[in-house]
Amino acid sequence: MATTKPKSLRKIWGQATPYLLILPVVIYYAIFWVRPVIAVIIGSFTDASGIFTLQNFVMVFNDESFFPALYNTAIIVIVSVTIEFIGALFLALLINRKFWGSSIFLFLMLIPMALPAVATGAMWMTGLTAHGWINSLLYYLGFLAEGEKIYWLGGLQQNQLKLLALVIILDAWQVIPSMMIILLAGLQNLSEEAKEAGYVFGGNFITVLRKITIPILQPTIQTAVILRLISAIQIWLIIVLLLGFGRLPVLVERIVYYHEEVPGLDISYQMAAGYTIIVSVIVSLTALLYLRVSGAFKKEETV
Amino acid sequence: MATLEIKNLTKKFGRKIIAVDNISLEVHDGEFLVLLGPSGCGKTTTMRMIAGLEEVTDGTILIGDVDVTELPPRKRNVSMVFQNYAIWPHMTVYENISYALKLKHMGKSEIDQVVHDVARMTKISELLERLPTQLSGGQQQRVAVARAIAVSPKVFLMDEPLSNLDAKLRVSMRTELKTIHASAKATTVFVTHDQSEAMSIADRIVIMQGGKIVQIGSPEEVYEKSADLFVADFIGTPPTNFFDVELKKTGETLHLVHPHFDLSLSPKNAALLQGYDKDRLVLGVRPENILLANEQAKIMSTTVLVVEPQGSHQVIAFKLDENIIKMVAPAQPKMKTGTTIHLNFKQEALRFFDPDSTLAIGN
Amino acid sequence: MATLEIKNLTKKFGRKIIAVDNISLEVHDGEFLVLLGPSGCGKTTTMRMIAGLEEVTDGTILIGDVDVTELPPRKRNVSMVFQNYAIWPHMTVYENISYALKLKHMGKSEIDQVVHDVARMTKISELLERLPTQLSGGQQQRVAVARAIAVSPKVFLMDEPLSNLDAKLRVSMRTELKTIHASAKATTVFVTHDQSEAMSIADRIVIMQGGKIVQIGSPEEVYEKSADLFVADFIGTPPTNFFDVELKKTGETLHLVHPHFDLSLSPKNAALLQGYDKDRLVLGVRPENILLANEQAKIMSTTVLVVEPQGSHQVIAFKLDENIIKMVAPAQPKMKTGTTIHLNFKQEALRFFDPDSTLAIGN
Amino acid sequence: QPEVVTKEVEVPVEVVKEVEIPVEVEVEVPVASKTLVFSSRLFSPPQEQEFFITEIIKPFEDEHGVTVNFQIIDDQTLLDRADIQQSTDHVTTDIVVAHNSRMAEWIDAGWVEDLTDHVESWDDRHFSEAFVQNTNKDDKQYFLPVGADVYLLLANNKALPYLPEGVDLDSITWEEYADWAVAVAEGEGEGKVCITGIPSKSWVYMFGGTALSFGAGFPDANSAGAMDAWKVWETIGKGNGFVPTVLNVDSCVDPMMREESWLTVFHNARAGQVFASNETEFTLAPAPTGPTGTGSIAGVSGYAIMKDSANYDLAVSFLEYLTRPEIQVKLAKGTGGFIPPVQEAIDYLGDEAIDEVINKAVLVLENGVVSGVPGGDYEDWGAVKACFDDVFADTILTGADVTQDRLDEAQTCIDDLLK
Amino acid sequence: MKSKTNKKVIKAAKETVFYLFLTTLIAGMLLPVYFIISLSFLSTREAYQYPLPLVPAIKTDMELGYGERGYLLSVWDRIDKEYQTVLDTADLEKMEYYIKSQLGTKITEEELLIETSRLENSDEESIFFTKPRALLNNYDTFFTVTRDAVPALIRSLQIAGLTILISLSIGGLAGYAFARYIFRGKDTLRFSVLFVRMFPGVAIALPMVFILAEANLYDEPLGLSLIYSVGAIGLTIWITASIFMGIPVSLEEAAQVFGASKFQAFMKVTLPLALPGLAASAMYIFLGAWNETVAAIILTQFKPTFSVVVYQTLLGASGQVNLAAAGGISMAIPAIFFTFFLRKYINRMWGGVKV
Ligand SMILES: Nc1ncnc2c1ncn2[C@@H]1O[C@H](COP(=O)(O)OP(=O)(O)OP(=O)(O)O)[C@@H](O)[C@H]1O
Ligand SMILES: Nc1ncnc2c1ncn2[C@@H]1O[C@H](COP(=O)(O)OP(=O)(O)OP(=O)(O)O)[C@@H](O)[C@H]1O
Ligand SMILES: [Mg+2]
Ligand SMILES: [Mg+2]
Repeated sequence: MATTKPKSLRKIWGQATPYLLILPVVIYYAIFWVRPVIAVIIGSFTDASGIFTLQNFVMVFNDESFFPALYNTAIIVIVSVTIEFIGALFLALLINRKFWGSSIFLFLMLIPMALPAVATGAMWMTGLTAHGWINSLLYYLGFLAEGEKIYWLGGLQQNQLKLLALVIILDAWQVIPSMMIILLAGLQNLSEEAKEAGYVFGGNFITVLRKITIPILQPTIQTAVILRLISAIQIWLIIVLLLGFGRLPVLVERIVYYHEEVPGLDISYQMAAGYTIIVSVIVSLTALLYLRVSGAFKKEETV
Repeated sequence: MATLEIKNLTKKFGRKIIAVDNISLEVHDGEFLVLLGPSGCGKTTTMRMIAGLEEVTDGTILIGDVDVTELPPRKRNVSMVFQNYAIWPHMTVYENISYALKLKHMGKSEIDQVVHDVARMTKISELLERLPTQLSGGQQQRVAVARAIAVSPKVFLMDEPLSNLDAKLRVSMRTELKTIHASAKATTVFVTHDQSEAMSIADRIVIMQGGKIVQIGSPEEVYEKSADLFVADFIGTPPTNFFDVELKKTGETLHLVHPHFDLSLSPKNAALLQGYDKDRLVLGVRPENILLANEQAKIMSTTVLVVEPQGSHQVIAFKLDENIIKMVAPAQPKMKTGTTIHLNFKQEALRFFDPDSTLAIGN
Repeated sequence: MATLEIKNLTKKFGRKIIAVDNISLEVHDGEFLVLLGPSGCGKTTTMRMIAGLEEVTDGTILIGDVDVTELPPRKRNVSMVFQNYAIWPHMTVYENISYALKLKHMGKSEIDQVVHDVARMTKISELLERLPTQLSGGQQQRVAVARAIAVSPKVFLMDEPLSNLDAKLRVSMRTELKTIHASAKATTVFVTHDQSEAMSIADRIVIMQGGKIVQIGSPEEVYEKSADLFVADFIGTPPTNFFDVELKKTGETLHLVHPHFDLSLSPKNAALLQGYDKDRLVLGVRPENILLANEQAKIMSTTVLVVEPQGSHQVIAFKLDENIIKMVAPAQPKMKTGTTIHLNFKQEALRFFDPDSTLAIGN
Repeated sequence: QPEVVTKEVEVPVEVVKEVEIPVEVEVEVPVASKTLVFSSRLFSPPQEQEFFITEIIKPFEDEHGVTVNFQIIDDQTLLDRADIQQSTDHVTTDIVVAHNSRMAEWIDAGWVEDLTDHVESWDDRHFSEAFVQNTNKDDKQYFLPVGADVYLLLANNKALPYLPEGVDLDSITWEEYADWAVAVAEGEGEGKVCITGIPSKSWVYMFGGTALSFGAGFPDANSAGAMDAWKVWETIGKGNGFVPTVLNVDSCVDPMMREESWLTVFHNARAGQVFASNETEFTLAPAPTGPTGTGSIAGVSGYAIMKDSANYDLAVSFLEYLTRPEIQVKLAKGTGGFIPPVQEAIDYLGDEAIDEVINKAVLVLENGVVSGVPGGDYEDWGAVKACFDDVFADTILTGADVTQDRLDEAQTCIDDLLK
Repeated sequence: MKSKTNKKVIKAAKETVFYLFLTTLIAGMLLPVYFIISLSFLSTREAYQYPLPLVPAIKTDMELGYGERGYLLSVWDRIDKEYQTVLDTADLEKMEYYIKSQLGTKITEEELLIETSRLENSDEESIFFTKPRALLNNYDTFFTVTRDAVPALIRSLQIAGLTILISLSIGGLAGYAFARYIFRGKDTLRFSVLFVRMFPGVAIALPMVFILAEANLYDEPLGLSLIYSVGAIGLTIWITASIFMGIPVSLEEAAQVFGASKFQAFMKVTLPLALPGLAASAMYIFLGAWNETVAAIILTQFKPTFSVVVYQTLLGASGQVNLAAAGGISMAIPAIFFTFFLRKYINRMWGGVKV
């Protein structure tokens, strides 16, 4: 059939449909997002007088906070995503057992997610200070003797690891629920029989979890982790809320620092732009790397 | 291999739902037992209790004389083919089969040996490196079977392993399963709601209804000597035709009187009904026992409603009042809708049921 | 009601996959046509093109002489029963049935009338207020059918509507569908991969393979005069048994020689092979055409491998070298594994195929 | 429909343009619905907000038949908001209250009106010199000072027993304060001095006050006087005098109230707030003195009218109202104890506890060495603060010596930021 | 049947342990929340005590005696178990204010007058009296100070609603495309959508706000929803895509065959079925919009959101953590309500997740 019929209108419409459906998003981003982003990108490659330069990045790399910020960010990302994943998976597995009251349990577990920053801020500030409720509670429970205190936010000694641990825990507390939701949905789609087969063929709880549940849940886990990864790299608010600027530098905190703390310097805008670009590049690379390592692309190809 | 014994097994879900109601049962060593019954009758629940996937409300399960009632699945030495196979989608066929063996700390080379053996037996040797998504339904099914036989279990459980297959594949898989069983001689419990499947592969059939066992027997027994109306209706396609008839005695002969026919019973049949004192009963006649007759031998005449040619035979449906009656006739001569036919019953194969208790009379 | 005509229909997915390959077909007014073929042969794709759910790569579709190839589904005046029913789960049965009618701006009372009519026809009158989740599989299926007939379409499409039902229900639904068709006389295209289903309900069967039509004919035609090896194998359970034989002439008689038998052909059969000049052919014998014979009439002897009692008959399998051959025998006498049996073929029913082209010889 | 009305009033140009509905505008705009938007960084504590609204704004509203929309916003956001409003010509804010360290940004951007003429026409009030210099530029008055703050010493009475022999709290020197702090630390086993430190970047002011007491300028890091000031804090640091949570203290109010810390030198309004929470538990005194007197950084905020404000005249009369001496006093007393920056206001002070706070502050103001915040001279005042914070963090906090080299380095850091 | 009862006992024990474990877990997770709630009911004085009281007091025991400046007011301290002097004043108005603001207890000047005269008339050095605590005092203060709290709350709901609408409609369309169509560049596009989230939002918050102001959306609820939607759309696309993947295409096709246009089929069939999942994803969007302050504070003047008025009230609330707590809780309650009502749809949100 060599006769090439003219493509019917219906056919053309049919092929254009997905693009038309995506068009609003593209337009929306074009209006609200692309312009400022381009401005930042341009800003990162020009000096104050608008001439092309790579100096901004050199400045960022020479910034004494850059490498600490990078390391801290890396630690936060690796540890917090791991902890949050384990915590979320644990809770999801628990709720998935569908015990009596599981729906209300689920709701209670979601509460941290719903709290506004005002509430969490007040909560941790009043909790973590030397005369705060955490120490009070420990005192009532007998873990602290009278006059004894724990300086949660690190007393005079600047112990970065301790602060990192604290930030990670507090962040996990608030973030685990949203990760749990994704994993829970995945678990509920998982065939019960696959697990049961695991038990019948000799598995105990742990082997079935490791060899069957988690591998099958892989796509869901990927979604959960990738979303979390992206936001973990961008943690800053809780840090600034608890510790102020500069005490525990992380990448995005640096951007905010140049935007809000020292906006007047010649180099402020360039530094912020430089950091911004670096962060985006790091996030994208990490995300891509994760997707590649976890095999998401491979699957896409075979399906 | 071992025997499997179930004693007074009961399973309740919550307070009200009694899924399995006090059943007892013995499966002999190497036997192929089929649990058959309509949807929801408790087959899967029974099987899951045997596997240890469902807690027992009451009763005992013995495998090879060991009480396993309280043991977790992995300690029962059973294996199972799940209804939808439950092949692990993230593992290759090889990994699927070897999972259980690894958990038994079997050596690498030994595992390899076993996997290849069962793969050969189930004809999936060339598929070992594939992922389940790359397999057709029938192939998946064979993987599930391979995985189950690889562990050489004491008891082999299969929960409707064929129900997802298309008609043709189902029939051929049936034969294959039977062949595998014949060579492995594993004590097997096979669940199905397809009576023709049950008939064709069972050593013995257990028919369940509403959580209870209605009849246990060989395929021929349950087909020819169905214990009650339910079994008679459930077993056989098309099912048994039932006629409400009146029992009349004219001299020495017993008559079954129906608006459309009046059948005088053979002495053998009449003997069966001795001792039955009600004046109504239900007559059961299997489709192949309704015979095309000539004018003289007929007990009734009717017109053909629908004909379903089946190649080797044809199913003829006709109506008596509101009831559709089906009979099986040889493929030739071909029948047409509207044709008048004359019929008779095969006396040796008639079955009688008590309309109140629904039980067969004179068994 | 209307005729449906398909001319040179082709469907490609991407560049490589040709799902439907240049098929042409005419469905008469009021006819019940079945599309039959193995999984993946293009049945669903064909049906979806008729419904307008899939774009046509090439070819034309006419419904009642109107070219609908480019029309959207809603303008084609067809209705469809989907494989998984596709009943809208958020609407009651009543709403499901009436939705299409509302879209046609039918009046309230008229809609009510129609819904109750079709509900009566499909025996779901008491279910009208239920939601689909509260229905059993069989009931859902009837809702899907009711919804499809309510719109009085010109063409009625059914894509494996019975494949999700259990064996027993499937058989009874078959009869019901056929009855509904008989009374509604809608032009119907019915897709299935279950050959026995096809046989029992079709006016004509279209057998597809690999996107092409292999044979079109009445159930008896495709069963008895299968056009090629594929059809002969696909139609009938158990399928046709095939024997590679050598064609020899001894005097006037033609012989078919096989390692296990030597069959001299009847003149009628010999006549069929006139003009066939190769010396090998494939002999096809349906299971019911392998006959138990006495010592004298036998052409070969063998021992029984497996017996599958089927109530009304029994299927006997035996082995010739590596091939399993199945035959259907009357239920009595019962056969046992290992028994020696003597066999003969029914001459009138033999089929011959060209091993190279796979086509039937002498048709 | 007050919403419709307000809009049209504020953007009079639009009203003119919309010829179709001029009548409606005329008819539907009752004078009462004029709204003056007053955005302030000052008076943020809730009880002060409450006071400002009910006691200060209310009478004005009643008198003029207008509405004053009072909003609390921090300096940076206020600037961001002004930026938006100015650059998109949607000026809806009428009056802003900014901190003096940020005033230069407002003036330089040209976002506030020159109010010199009005100020000169009001002859019943004179702004204290110490504040005028900060709110001025090129001899033009853009900001009218309000809510001035100087340092007071606030002590929890539990610290009093440690006060070195013979020290008079009302004339305590910085050295004595340092010794006191160390004594408390030794006695209690942990430091009790609170300073507003790293998180809010206020160390520069604390240190600035000390340095002024020793004759240094502000912001000096390495002059001789400054060195002396560093030594005071070095003593406290080495004696572990700081409360261990010092790095997290955003405002000393909370730790003082929680009794985590016992001693602090603190801006008077906040000191007053803590004092008021339990007058019997706290003692207030003027800030410690040095050779040149009691040094103090005068924190002050200022009212200004946004450029292109639609309610300019109303805004002017509101500012006139707010700067009246009696209102300034009422305001100062009702809001924790700021110093009224109008000289005439001092006369209106009484002799209640709150007056005592203000009086002590005024004492500091009058007798002390006071400096404003020369934020406008530097590229970024935040960066200047950071220069000081860094020294604090790596010497005093770690217990290390403050060396001249380190200070010279800091001074370079500061000077580099000079415009 | 000894073993049977045994089994029951074991089962009951197992369940008890399980629920004990759950309770511990919930207690652990929600302990901070408990404290912030408890804090919001404490009086200022109690809120700054150490150790912090575990539950709010329900009454205030006070002692009135003579002091240097006038009357000496002391309060019973639950921790130290003694009366502690807090105020020395002759000014009853001041005392009344003190008791309200610091002790979270309401007493009128008249009542104080009665107590003082009781003191004057007795020969004791001091007298004692007890008043119930005004437990909601902080909330009371909060809503008094927070101007236009109710209109702001309504506006916030409106903005959150608009944001949900915009994100779900725009994002939902794209999600639908990703779920239902195969087209060139699909994976790249899907990843790009995520890239929007990868670019630090803080860096472009202000420029985005400028764009809106230029578009005449300054001080308009719609403007804010448009800004919030930028962040929300990316995630919405992913969520809705997985929701739509979970709804069989054949349902839509059935509608088409039975006479509906593609659009009708979507509206009548797919949308109602997706609704629970969409509602759950609306929760994420709601939380984001509800809690956002940074853009809102710059972009509003006459029409602030609830988060803005809360921010304005609490900006200077040092020394009043209990008030801040009350503010935080007030803000959290609508969000928690929203979560509560949508909890059972939550597992419908990530239908067929696939990266
Ligand atoms: N987890 C459960 N909770 C409550 N009831 C259940 C549960 N599992 C099964 N049942 C009920 O127990 C009865 C028996 O179910 P079972 O699954 O054993 O039936 P079945 O014979 O396997 O049916 P099918 O042929 O449909 O698979 C049914 O009425 C079913 O509804
Ligand atoms: N959307 C599609 N994209 C690509 N290939 C497709 C698509 N739909 C069907 N095919 C391919 O087209 C061929 C015919 O498919 P179709 O669904 O028509 O088969 P079928 O005869 O209905 O099979 P079954 O009995 O399994 O339903 C198959 O090879 C299938 O893989
Ligand atoms: Mg079952
Ligand atoms: Mg199909």
